[in-house]
Amino acid sequence: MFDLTLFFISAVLTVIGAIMVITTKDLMHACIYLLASFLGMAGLYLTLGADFVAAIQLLVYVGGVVILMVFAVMLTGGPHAQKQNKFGMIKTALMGNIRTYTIGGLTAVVVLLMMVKLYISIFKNYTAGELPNYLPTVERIGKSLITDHVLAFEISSVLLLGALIGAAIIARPRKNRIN
Amino acid sequence: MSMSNLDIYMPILMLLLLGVLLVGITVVLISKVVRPHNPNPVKEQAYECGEDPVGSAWSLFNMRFYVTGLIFIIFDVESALMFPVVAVFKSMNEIGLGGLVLIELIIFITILVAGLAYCWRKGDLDWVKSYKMSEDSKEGTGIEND
Amino acid sequence: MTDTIVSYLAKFGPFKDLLEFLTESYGANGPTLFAFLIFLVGVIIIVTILSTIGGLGTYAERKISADMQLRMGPNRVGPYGILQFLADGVKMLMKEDIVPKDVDRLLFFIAPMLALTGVFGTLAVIPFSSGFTLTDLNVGVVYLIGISSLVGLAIFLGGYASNSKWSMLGGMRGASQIISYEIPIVLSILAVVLLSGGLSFGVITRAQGGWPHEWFIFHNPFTFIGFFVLFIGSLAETNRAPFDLPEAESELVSGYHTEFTGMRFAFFALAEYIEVFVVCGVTAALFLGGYQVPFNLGGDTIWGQLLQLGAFFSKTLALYYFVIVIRWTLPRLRVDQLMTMCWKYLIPIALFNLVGAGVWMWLFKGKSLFVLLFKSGTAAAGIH
Amino acid sequence: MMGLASYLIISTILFICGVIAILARKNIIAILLGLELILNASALNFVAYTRFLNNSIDGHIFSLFIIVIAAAEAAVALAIVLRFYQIRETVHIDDATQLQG
Repeated sequence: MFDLTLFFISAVLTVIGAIMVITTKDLMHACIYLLASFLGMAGLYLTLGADFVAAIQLLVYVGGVVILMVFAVMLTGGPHAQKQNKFGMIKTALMGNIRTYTIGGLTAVVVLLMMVKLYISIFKNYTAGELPNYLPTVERIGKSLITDHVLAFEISSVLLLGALIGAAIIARPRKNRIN
Repeated sequence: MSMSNLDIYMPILMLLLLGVLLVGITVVLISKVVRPHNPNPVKEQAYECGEDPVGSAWSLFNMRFYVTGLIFIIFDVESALMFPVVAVFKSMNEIGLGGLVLIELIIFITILVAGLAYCWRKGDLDWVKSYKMSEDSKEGTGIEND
Repeated sequence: MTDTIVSYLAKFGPFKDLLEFLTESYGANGPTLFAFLIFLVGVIIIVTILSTIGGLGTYAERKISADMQLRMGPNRVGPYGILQFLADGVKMLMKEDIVPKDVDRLLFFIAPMLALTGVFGTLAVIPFSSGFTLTDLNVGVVYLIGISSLVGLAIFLGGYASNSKWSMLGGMRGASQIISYEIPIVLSILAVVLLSGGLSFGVITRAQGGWPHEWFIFHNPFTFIGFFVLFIGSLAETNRAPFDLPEAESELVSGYHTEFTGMRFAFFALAEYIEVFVVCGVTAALFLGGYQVPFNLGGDTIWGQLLQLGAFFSKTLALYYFVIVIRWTLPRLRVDQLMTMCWKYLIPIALFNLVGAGVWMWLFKGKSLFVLLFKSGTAAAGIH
Repeated sequence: MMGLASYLIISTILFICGVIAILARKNIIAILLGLELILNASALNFVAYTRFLNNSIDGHIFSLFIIVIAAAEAAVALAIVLRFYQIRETVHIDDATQLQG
């Protein structure tokens, strides 16, 4: 009974958060709705029995990426950055021009077709077998990270090193530029 | 309540909702009922030690706040990856594989310590930028304060 | 397996009959309803107790700072001024809620909510005693760090939403201080998880014994240093003592919560004082043997649980007292000293501790310093 | 109700929101927000399939690495955006036409 309520609350939080991210004008509000969507995602991971992935989602996304986004919004002229570009063209968030709408429409049609095909196959031949009950996943993740996926584990540290050095060089305050 | 269903997460949801409702109700409802409400323009200006506020607050910001956040997220992600490996270390040690896990952990940490050393050497960590460090400062060291 | 307060209480008489009655009348939903009732009562009790502890924290701080400066603290309201925090609470309730003009109304409302929700979220996992932990999650430690990082975001939003340069600066400094001090905290927690072999608070506390020499603080020299790194980091995480620059009264006009009046400010202050208790509780649980009682008197009986509760609260309140005393002894750090200390001192030390704990664990099969000395001692004594 | 289809529907909605955010928003940082939504949607699918089809742990590990790499990518992308703002004084996507050729 409770898993239904947890699923419902998390799903509503995620979907409403995602929709509000694209409809709100103020950028800072968009970051906060993104935070709500990430919290909902952590709840969805819990209902899927992935307790460690939910905790990591909380740790990395809620504790890191959202704060970085908020800092970046502040660094680029605040949430009310000018709506029009250098050439004085005023563009509200959703208006866009005809080109945007055609692309949006085409994408929507393609995605819808794919979705319909996907769901037909799922509804037709997917019989929910006996679902595995919720087991703690940390030991299994830890063991397989060390034994099967050790290469991915080590390469991700090299990737993080590259990201750190690259971003540090790019984002380093320079003397003769405004910062 | 064994882990067979999701009831163990019930108090978390209750506490989070309680936090939201507590603030929501007290700030919105009780303030309508109990509080005096006589807005006047002077009272509603931002507090600036007496003078009237000048300029909007959203203009000043500094790059080093972002560099701190950047290095934070890389190390946050590193510790997120290390949590499962460290949690399994003791049981692997009992079956004799402790050395293997230790070597993997040390490789992982040294690669990222190299990143930290680079940022340290290039002056990203110090708060008061001394510009002799960054490559494109031609004339002498201009210490740019916070 | 994850045991919670519900599985503990279900072992006792009256609750067992309630459980049977509910399962008969509601069938499959019975245990869930039973768990819901127990959790609801548990949540309400823990929130009220922690709020009063938060309130008493303000009272204790004013009283301790008073007699450290040879003056009388609050002594008007109630015996020895003990009800001062209730008086403050009522005053906050009655004060007008001024919202400055062209302020971001949504974030002005959400910032205190995020701060309080972040702190309340951590209460679910704090190990008060083996039975009374609300829910001993299998990923308790990672969940706690993730949820408590909401407070850093709330501080930034508080500073940003109030549209004044001072609180903006205070909010930015507060957020960057909190996120940069989160790394030494996470690394020293990793060292403890490495020694105890599990991410849940129950496993970590059970890995330590009741006697001080069985605690993780004296387990080996690396965790000894790790304790101080965690303590310093948690001081900075809650904007306390030498690290309280974001709300520095003298410079930033009490930083990010300048424009918050009335109950909004009360929630920020309540969240801060509860978070100091939570952080001291986590430090006690990780390094000082949490609810472990010597002579393993603690057990499943009610008296055992109360003893464990007493042990946990005494260790946590001792740390709480130490945090308050530090506030009135150490001067405030400058911004660059604060950041340099974190990035150039605490993080390298914490990384060194983590690798050191791994090597110690591998070399001595996880045995603590005293076990090694004691065993070699008896072996030597045995030879004579 | 909590079947595989409902999780797929949620991740599709997230994916669509991400695509709309990338296409319709004019601020580069809003585009990065949409990108994070898309990455989240894919991570959700991996965990959903792990639960409903085979119970192997690889689904969790894959979404763990998606989260790790998405965070590193967000850090680098925001550094580039900040440098672009310093040079061009604007974060409006229409001004980033230097490489149009």
